[in-house]
Amino acid sequence: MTAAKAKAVEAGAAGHGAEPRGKRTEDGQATYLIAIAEALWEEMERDERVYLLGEDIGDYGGAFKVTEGFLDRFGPDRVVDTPIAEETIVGMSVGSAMEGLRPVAEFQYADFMSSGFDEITTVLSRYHYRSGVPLPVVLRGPSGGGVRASSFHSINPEPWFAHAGGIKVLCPAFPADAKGLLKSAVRDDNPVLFLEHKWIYRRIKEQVPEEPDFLIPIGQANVRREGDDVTIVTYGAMVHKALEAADALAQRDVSTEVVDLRTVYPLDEETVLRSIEKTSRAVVLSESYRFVGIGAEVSAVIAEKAFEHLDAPVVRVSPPNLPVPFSPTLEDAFLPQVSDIEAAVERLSAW
Amino acid sequence: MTAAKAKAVEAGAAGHGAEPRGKRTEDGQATYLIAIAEALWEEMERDERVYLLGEDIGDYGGAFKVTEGFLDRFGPDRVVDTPIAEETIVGMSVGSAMEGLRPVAEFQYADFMSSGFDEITTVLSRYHYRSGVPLPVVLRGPSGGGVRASSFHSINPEPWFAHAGGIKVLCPAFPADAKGLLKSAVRDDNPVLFLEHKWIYRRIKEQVPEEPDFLIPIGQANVRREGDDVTIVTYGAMVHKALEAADALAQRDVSTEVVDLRTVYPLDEETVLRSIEKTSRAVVLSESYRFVGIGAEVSAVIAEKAFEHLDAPVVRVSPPNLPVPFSPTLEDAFLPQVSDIEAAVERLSAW
Amino acid sequence: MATDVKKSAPAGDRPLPDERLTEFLYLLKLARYFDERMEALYRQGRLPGAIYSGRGQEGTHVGVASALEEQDSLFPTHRDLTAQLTKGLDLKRVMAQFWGRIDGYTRGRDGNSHIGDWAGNRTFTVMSHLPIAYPVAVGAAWAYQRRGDRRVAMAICGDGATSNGRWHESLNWSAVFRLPVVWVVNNNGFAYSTPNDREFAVPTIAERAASYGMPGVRVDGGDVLEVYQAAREAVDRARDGGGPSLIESVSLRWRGHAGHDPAKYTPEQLLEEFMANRDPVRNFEEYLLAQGVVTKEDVDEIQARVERAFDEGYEYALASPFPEPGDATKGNWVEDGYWTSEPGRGGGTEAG
Amino acid sequence: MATDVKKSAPAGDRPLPDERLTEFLYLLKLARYFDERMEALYRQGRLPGAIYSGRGQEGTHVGVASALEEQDSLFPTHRDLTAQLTKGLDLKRVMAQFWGRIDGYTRGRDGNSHIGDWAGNRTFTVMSHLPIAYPVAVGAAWAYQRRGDRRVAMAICGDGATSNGRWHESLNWSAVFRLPVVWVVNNNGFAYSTPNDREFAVPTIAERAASYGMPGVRVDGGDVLEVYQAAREAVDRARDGGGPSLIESVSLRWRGHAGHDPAKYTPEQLLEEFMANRDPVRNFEEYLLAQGVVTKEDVDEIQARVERAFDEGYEYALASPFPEPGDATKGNWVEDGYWTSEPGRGGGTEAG
Ligand SMILES: Cc1ncc(C[n+]2csc(CCOP(=O)(O)OP(=O)(O)O)c2C)c(N)n1
Ligand SMILES: Cc1ncc(C[n+]2csc(CCOP(=O)(O)OP(=O)(O)O)c2C)c(N)n1
Ligand SMILES: [Mg+2]
Ligand SMILES: [Mg+2]
Repeated sequence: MTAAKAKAVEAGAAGHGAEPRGKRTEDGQATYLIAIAEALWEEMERDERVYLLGEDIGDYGGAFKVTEGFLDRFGPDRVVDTPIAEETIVGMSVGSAMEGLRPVAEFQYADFMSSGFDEITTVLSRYHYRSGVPLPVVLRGPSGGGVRASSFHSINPEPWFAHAGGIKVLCPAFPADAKGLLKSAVRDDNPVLFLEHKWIYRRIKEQVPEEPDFLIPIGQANVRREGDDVTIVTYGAMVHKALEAADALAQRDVSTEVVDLRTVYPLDEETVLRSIEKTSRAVVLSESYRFVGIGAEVSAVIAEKAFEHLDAPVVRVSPPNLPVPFSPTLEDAFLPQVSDIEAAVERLSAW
Repeated sequence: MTAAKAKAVEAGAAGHGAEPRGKRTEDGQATYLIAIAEALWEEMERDERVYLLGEDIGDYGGAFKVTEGFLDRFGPDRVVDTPIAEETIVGMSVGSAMEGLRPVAEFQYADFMSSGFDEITTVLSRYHYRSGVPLPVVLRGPSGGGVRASSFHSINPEPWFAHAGGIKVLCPAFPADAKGLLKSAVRDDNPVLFLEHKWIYRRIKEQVPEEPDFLIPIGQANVRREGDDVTIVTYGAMVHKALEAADALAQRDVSTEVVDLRTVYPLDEETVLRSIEKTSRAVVLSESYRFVGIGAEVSAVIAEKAFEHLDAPVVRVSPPNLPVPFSPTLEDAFLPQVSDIEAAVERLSAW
Repeated sequence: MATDVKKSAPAGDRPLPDERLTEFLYLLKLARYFDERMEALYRQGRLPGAIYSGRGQEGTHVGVASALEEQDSLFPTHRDLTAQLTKGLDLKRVMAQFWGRIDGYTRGRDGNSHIGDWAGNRTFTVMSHLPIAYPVAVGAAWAYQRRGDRRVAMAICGDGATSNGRWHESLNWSAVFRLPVVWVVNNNGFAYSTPNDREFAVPTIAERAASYGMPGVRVDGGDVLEVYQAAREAVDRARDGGGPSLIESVSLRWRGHAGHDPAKYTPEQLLEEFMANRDPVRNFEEYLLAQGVVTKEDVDEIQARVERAFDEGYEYALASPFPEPGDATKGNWVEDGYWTSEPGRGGGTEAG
Repeated sequence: MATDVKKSAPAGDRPLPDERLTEFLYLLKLARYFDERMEALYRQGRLPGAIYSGRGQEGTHVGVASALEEQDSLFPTHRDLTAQLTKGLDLKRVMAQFWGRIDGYTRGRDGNSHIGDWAGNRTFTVMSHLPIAYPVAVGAAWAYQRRGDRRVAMAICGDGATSNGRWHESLNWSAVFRLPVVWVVNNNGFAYSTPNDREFAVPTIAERAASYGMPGVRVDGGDVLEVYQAAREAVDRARDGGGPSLIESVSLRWRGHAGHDPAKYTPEQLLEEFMANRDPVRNFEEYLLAQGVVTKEDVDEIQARVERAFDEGYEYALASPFPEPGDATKGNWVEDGYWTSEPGRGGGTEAG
């Protein structure tokens, strides 16, 4: 990509969805953004109980243009622009789900999920366990940093919501996984939080199935790259950094396995543990904060259940628990970089 | 305690603070509840910038009677009854701290911190890093279960707030620690979350120092019981269960060390690691949820930094990420019991 | 606060068939008796958990909930058990809930008035956080509107809860979408120990309706018929597409916030005035007697029915087993089938 | 929406000394020029991050912030940079912030209008979440009241932010405590793409003041003096212990929500009408010329000052180094001293 193009894309990724969502390429490749839109479109075509709500998702098509064109096709009863009231966006979702609808609520940024936190963690997450009433609610929104969007447009909230316990949490890294998981989420009878990493939106393209029933099961990790020496367990945008690091490491004869969790809650412990049994070394990589983060959980699981197989410490690579800084020098220092990942893997492979 | 007495105390612990706060015994012993009240009283006497705000803390003295008598002594300018608006309780604390005051906000239950979550994690936690403005704010409230108070009066929110990154999080287990840590919290120039386990309030008594400058430093764990075979790392009410288990285990010649974290963020890794170096075996015990909980972090730290010394897996004992159930049979099954702790320790000591 | 409401004498010609009126009386007396007996058991240490007395507010609760049809939904708070009973909860199962038993509506997972029966009678399972069910009522009402269901959602909260942001978001949103919802505020004078004037700086909550673009009315919670008529009007308007309404029903919380609270902060004279002149149960009983709708004997018979119902509920509750410990982790995900199968009943009856 | 506000002709005899009026003009023209130049740089890909144009709303921003004294505090949102400049932010450091440089007010930690300078001029460092600074303003105002400081807090948010619960909590709380605070709503007709009538179902936001028990007024954001006078009144009242007020200042957001947004949803005719008749900058310039407060030459001179200031700011910003990567983890806890010591300046000027 030329620098100019990069800038444009970066702007796009930072939420400046001026450009339309775009289309599949001739040969059927779709961006993550397109794949997500297709998942929503297909599920709305399939089941008229499914509807969308969120801020500026109708005529405007959403801050990132995910729902561009949806209003024309599905009408204002199924594509609902809402006031800036996140607690009530969640409450509206819960109440309508109790009455048999299947809401998919967009948060303009995942950062603003904190503004609906109480309805998410107190009502949505706990209601079924106490009442037996199913709540087929999907909450979705753009998360993650690396796009120079600073503290309030870069958060990775999955640790907070995975801790809540009553909500499945999905963090796909690839267009096909995003499409298949989102379709599964809409069909799931439980609450699901679907986080779309905005760095990926327009950057990653691949072949994406078009069968209306193409689904990726919730709760299944995926070994993205096979390797023998060290396992990197990760998810979201960091999967791409891990693969980049693995390529570089291969040059230096370090064989790295990359496990993409895809679903962070419930966690696919089995796939993770199977990989560690093979490599005996684990780097746990996340873009979410280190302290009490998803990486802490994965490390704890490995330390408890794969202890016999470990030949080296379980190393976490993750950012400090600080606001995501704006300045490029700071954000680059803050986020795990490919070189950090390589260093961690090499340290373990040398153990 | 007689069964009747137990019931009464349990009611008290469940927030039914009918009984007055009570006084020290002749020989100077104080309950956790009294110790906390003393800390607030002394700090308010010491520094007139310190003030209290919260629901029903004035004339009524607070749901648990922590602030009983404070209104008479310090007046309505320093003991402020607030509307039921947790976002604004936090905002009020932040704004007044920016203007040089030192607010201590009571949440009627720590459960309702989720209702102020956005102001806590977005404003309070992130403001200093972005602006350099100190925010000497203490948020305090009763947390924890085991008192038959069910889902909305039993939560342990420390993992959520420890993850936020800009707030120190304290969870004392003993009256003296509670007093010394709360006094340190009020004197700290950073935001501090102080969680008072309601099961402990009226149950645990001990000698508590009366020197006005008695402080327990934030960020220091404490080895509550020395042992050689297995380390239990824990905090809050579970410390008492751990000590009970350790006594029982001693009968069976298992020597258990109990590390009381006291502060969960920032974590005193050094004290934890020193203990593991000695025992080579770790049980990580928490009342907060297992998945992405404080226990996950402690396990991850041990797995990464004490790997060389470990002779056995790092085992977590903690409840599932579910609403705390009301029925005694369910709550007892939900919460870690002494027998669960003994079993985990024995499993490791036999490793 | 409340005293400024003039007591409107009940309408001469009766607004409802006598059976309905007699049913109101039964519910009012049931609520009162239940409240008194449960408090006694609580004081004796024979009732676990908490109780939030609705005494003095029975007119509000019976009045608003009686305006709903079976298919309408109710979103109450901790204080509104009487409204839930009016909407159709079974007292036996309610009491099993209080004692943490498997036959309670939450299968022992929650206690006291944290109860509901969505499938059975469209009552939302109460949560503590205030007023956390208000935004949920928005969603139910929106579903009715979208499907043209001619159904109505009603949410209740207290005077103190109106200070919370969720209250505003919900009223505002419901007005923007003209949703079929009725917002009820049970103004019982206090939020725990906090009087109205420390919660808001306007004389009434009802007047806030205008700032959302909806009708608002303030009624006397001591007069179940006045409450009922206002609620009926609001429910009918909502059903006919007229959008949301706000009802402030004024009474006094006769007892403490919860069982433990002596409520020393309640001005004695105020309490006496309310108990003497604005007792919704006695007022309505006298009205029905005066109207000749019931005789003294009928009233005694109703009271007897009430006490039988309570005693049966109590027996039923204590005979119901506690949940099985092994079930504690079930029923979080729909797919495990816990809620669609018979629960384990092996928890015994003596636990705790 | 906004069009129903009649344009009130500026007062014949001038409400302020000519220097103040000339200063208003400078600020208005600076805001307009800054807004246009920054947008151009953004389009050329020469400006990182985001820009939230305040064009068309300069009258609101200069008017309300000018009513504050130095010791008063301002709690703005993303859209209110002009108000922050009016309160005293240094354009040079503002621009360094936009380019992520160490000399920006947040030392490169945040970008665009997420800015403030508490120690310097009592402006709160803006956060995105709406309207998250409102509750914080409550706290500052409470501190002034408690100390008898005769200081005032002012918070600004947009029309859309009024739908959020925090808005209600803050207004209600401030009324209960009669706090010295002025609540400003910059009603620019849209919340991103959402028009007023999808955010609330009442004709004006100002009328909501009554439901909190405070005065509310709606003014024409196209007339900086009308805004100033209303703000001045509210600030004086607050300072004198008269409690909070609400000011709704009506204008139109001339540009998109942020730099990327073509704002196709804005009705062309509405935009034309506002640009033609309700341009706060041109209107005020013409007024000052008509009043003989300034001459054509003065205006050109002011414009030249504005352009100089911008060019100096731009140069200063690009010459300022990026923060040192190693400092990324500093300044979270007060005790590490990062904020009380000179920051590292070793980040170079070419990063990103
Ligand atoms: C968000 C939140 N904060 C605090 C509480 C604790 N609390 C429970 S009831 C209550 C008082 C409620 O007063 P009101 O709304 O008037 O209802 P009432 O109890 O009088 O019926 C409080 C503060 C809560 N349940 N939720
Ligand atoms: C709680 C919250 N939800 C969503 C957003 C995303 N967002 C940023 S600005 C904006 C529109 C704000 O409209 P308005 O309040 O009218 O202010 P304006 O931008 O028009 O000045 C939205 C929805 C946010 N910042 N905060
Ligand atoms: Mg009340
Ligand atoms: Mg606006």
